[in-house]
Amino acid sequence: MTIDTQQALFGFALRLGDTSLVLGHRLSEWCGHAPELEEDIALTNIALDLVGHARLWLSLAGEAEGQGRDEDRLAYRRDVFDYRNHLLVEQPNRDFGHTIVRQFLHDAWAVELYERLATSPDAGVAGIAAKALKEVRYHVQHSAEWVIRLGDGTAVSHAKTQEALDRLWPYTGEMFEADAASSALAAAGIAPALADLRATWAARVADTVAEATLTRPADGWMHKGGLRGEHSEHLGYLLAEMQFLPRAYPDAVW
Amino acid sequence: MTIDTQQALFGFALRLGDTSLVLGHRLSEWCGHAPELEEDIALTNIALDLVGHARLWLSLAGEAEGQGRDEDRLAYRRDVFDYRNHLLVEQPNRDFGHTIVRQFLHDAWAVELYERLATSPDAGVAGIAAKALKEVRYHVQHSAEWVIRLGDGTAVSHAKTQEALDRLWPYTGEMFEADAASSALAAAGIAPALADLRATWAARVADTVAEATLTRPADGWMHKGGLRGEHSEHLGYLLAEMQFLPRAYPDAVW
Amino acid sequence: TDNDIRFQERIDAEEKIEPRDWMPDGYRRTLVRQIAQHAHSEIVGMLPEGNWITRAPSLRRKVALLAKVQDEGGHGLYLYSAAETLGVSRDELVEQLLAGKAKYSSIFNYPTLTWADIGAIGWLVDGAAIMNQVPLCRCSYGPYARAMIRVCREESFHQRQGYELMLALANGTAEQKRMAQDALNRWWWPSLMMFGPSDDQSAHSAQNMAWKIKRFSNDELRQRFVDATVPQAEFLGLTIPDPDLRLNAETGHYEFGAIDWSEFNEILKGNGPCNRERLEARRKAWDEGAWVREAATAHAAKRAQRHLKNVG
Amino acid sequence: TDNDIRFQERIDAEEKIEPRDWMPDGYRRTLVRQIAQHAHSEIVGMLPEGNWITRAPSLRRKVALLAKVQDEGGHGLYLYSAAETLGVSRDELVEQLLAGKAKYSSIFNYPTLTWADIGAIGWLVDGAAIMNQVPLCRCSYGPYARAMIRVCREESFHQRQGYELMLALANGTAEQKRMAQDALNRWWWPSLMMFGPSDDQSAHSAQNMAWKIKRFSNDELRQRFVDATVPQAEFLGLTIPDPDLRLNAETGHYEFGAIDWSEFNEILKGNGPCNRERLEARRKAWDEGAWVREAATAHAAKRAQRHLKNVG
Repeated sequence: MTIDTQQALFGFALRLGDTSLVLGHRLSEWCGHAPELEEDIALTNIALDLVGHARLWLSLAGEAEGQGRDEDRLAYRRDVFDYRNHLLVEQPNRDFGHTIVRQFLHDAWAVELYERLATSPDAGVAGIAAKALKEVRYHVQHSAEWVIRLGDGTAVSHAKTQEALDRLWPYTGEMFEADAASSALAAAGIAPALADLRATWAARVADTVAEATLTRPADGWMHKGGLRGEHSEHLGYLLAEMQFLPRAYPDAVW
Repeated sequence: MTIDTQQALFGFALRLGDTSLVLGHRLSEWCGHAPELEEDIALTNIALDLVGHARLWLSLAGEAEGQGRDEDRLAYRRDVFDYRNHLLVEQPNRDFGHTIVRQFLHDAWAVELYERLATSPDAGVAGIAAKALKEVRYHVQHSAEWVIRLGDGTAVSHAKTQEALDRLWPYTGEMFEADAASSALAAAGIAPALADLRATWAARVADTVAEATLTRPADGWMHKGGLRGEHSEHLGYLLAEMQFLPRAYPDAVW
Repeated sequence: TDNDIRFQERIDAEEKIEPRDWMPDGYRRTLVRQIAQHAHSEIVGMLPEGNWITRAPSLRRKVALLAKVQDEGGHGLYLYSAAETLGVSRDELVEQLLAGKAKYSSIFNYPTLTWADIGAIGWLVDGAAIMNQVPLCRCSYGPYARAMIRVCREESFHQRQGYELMLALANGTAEQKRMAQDALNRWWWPSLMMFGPSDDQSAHSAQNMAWKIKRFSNDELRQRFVDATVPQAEFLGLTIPDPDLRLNAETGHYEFGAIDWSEFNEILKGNGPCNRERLEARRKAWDEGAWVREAATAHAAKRAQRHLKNVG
Repeated sequence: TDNDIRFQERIDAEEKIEPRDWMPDGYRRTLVRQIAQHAHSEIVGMLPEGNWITRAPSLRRKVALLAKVQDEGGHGLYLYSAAETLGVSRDELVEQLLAGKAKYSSIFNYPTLTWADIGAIGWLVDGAAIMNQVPLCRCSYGPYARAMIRVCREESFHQRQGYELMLALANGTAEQKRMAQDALNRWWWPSLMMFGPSDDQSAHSAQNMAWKIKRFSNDELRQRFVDATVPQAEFLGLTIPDPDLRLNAETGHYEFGAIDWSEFNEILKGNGPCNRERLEARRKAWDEGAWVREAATAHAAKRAQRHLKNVG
């Protein structure tokens, strides 16, 4: 399937916007409930950044689509099968270890992607990426430090973190999976081929995991589906909660 | 405030319908997750009965109101401040002990109420109550037996059940609280004065609690608000989940 | 041995084998495995459908779904009881399930993503289950055959209900029709896989046929299912996601495309979308319920003690 | 004592007291209690607002609410730090909170039931807090006064944001306006109670005035709040739920009805709608976070050890 650049921009921005939004939502669930006050503030801050990135990507998606859908229309009026986020980010928080590992696996990918997108010839894409890059660099530093602290902390924290890593690893393949949109943008030189991010991502992950005294899981079978709207059972509940007000009061402006 | 009988019927049926629906929803959250298979089936069965009662009451409410709202319109298109259920039944499941104690405190009330409503001169009310009574008699037997089993089981189960009883007790006052609707129906001889149910309710509860070797909490300050739509923070999440589909697809018939 | 010969004669004469009758170890083992797997499937199968009870779009549909999932729990009960007649306890079987040592139907490792999946499960998954199960009503082992009669009666009610749900969606708004088609797209191939590998790949078949535990081959049952289901899809106005599907006018059967068994095999290895969630949910229920079961046991013992004292 | 006299002279001269300065025990105790209570209020206050982050009705509102709740966590941090300058540790204070021995503002024991509550909290609760807190920017104890300057700057931003949110609702659909009025109905009286009992019921007031920990009486501040807020409600087109409310043309102040202190006293006793939930949420976060804090401590120790080894 070939698609034109505007369609590709729409699909790609939706993927990034949805992924940021859903991950931001998951982090925001920690607000008021984190293990210590500094971390409560940090997680809320990262959630804030991610929702901010979602706004930019979804606005860009709406423009590329050209059907008059704005960020809120896209965020609040699509059901699960139209969401294009990676399955990784919709996984539930479980404990702080799962939250941090999920975050690190994502952040390490986001920083690689945004570094490349920041030099995209598409001004819209480059602008968002350059803005987000500064924040994402802080995110990956924060989550990597915690992976190390938890992995190389106590026996309990080591075990919990290894379990989280094993559990979430099969969700990492999707971040490098090409779809029609990302392939078209890669062909047009607007975005990198996602497969090309894998080597540097893997190296960063390997370094951090080693420093954390954890064992990197073997690659193998990977979950798929987010890119074609086939999500886990978790996303429906997340959207029911997130979208309640705009759905219940369709005529309201907030 | 005096209201006419139709208005009173609307308010009273709404209170009973919402209370049944919300409690049925909470029980249904156990489906597939109960401590043993027999109990999984029993809780699901009771949930089914309660949702069934909700359908009858909400249909009656819609007729009494005379504005064309049917059971689904009432169940799915009202936000928290229009829900009239008792706060007791919206309390989260927590553990099986809380679920059973919540159920018993409600069932012991429902059986007293339905026994009286079954002889109401209002044929609609009497018909629903007579049908529900058979089921509610089974419910209270089931929940009372479990209260006894858990209270007079192990030290652990005793402690958990006492804790649940202490925690939920302040939510029992509302079941006997008169509002404009219940007062008007009592004055018209259609329903009992709710305060009159208290003595037999309290006697049944005292018996079961004693047999369960538990301590009946002292009466004291009681939670209020459900009857005027001032709920706990739990109900909003419950409704967001329950109402998702009709809100997201407002034109659909299912 | 003589026993074996007499046993096979009884089977051939369509006599029912009962719990106290002599039976070959292999027969007993096969039945325990199959009945347990079937019971586990009912219990695990409560989860994907239970996932939509709190979100059913009307109270009528909510009540129907509650009743259906309750029935599945009931089927689990009969089937565990049937297995117990073969000398194994329910707790043992449950432990095998929770330890990941026992199988259950792979179909329940797929997620239910929209309301239409509830319809698709009723129509396709229950439909396929019935094709498999109706012949089991004539299974040589009496308790299993009798349990299956009851199960099949309820399942066919569920199947009709699922179809009716799909019909409402297919006749509904464009969004509802899209939901229905999407569900069919996701559940079609997994439903075909429910009949198991092709006959030439399938071990034990011949022996199970001889023992009349199995009466039709996997491929025969699969073909029956396709033949029954394709016209139903047409009536719904939905498209079966198989470009190779066509009616063979000579045979009267629908020919269908090649099944991708690699997905099925991955799920068997534990790599399905929900394998982990399903077992975790069952384990959590079991572990968090331990204090409740212990309380019930302790209370029953106290009560028996008091009773003895009173009558003694 | 001479110390006491010199201390009071410094206070009277509007000098700031700093951590290493001599101070009366009562002054220290009062400040620790007040600052801790204030810090706890910020932390517990994250919960009712945090309750709507996942349900904020637009992404813009979601981001603003996240930022606001994050600010509250930040205020908690400054305030715990200010308390620590008086020789008490944050962990001690947190333990008092979790043990139910320390107070926090009763206002946070009310639930947030609709989105309008987020507006009402910003407008009314933050508005009342600012009335209380602005004078604290001139508190005699330096670290507290400096923390309050920063807190007040952010709070007044929050207050404007809350008012703007209410304005959007008040100018919105009939349902939104109803939501706004409903929130005002529920938050009005509790906001008035935030200023504490009437002056004639209030212990310690005179001493705290003399120490310049407190600069205005509860009733004075409450009156200021009412005077500032009533015209805002009028601008919103909302009705203050007080039939006795009227402008006294002579004094220029709004007179208002009698406050029902029995509700306030019940909440102080632990009988508010959410007392139990709030403390439970904090305890759960603390208990479930224990392994994380232990890991961080253990890791820091290992790191220090390695560092010593490398440089040693």
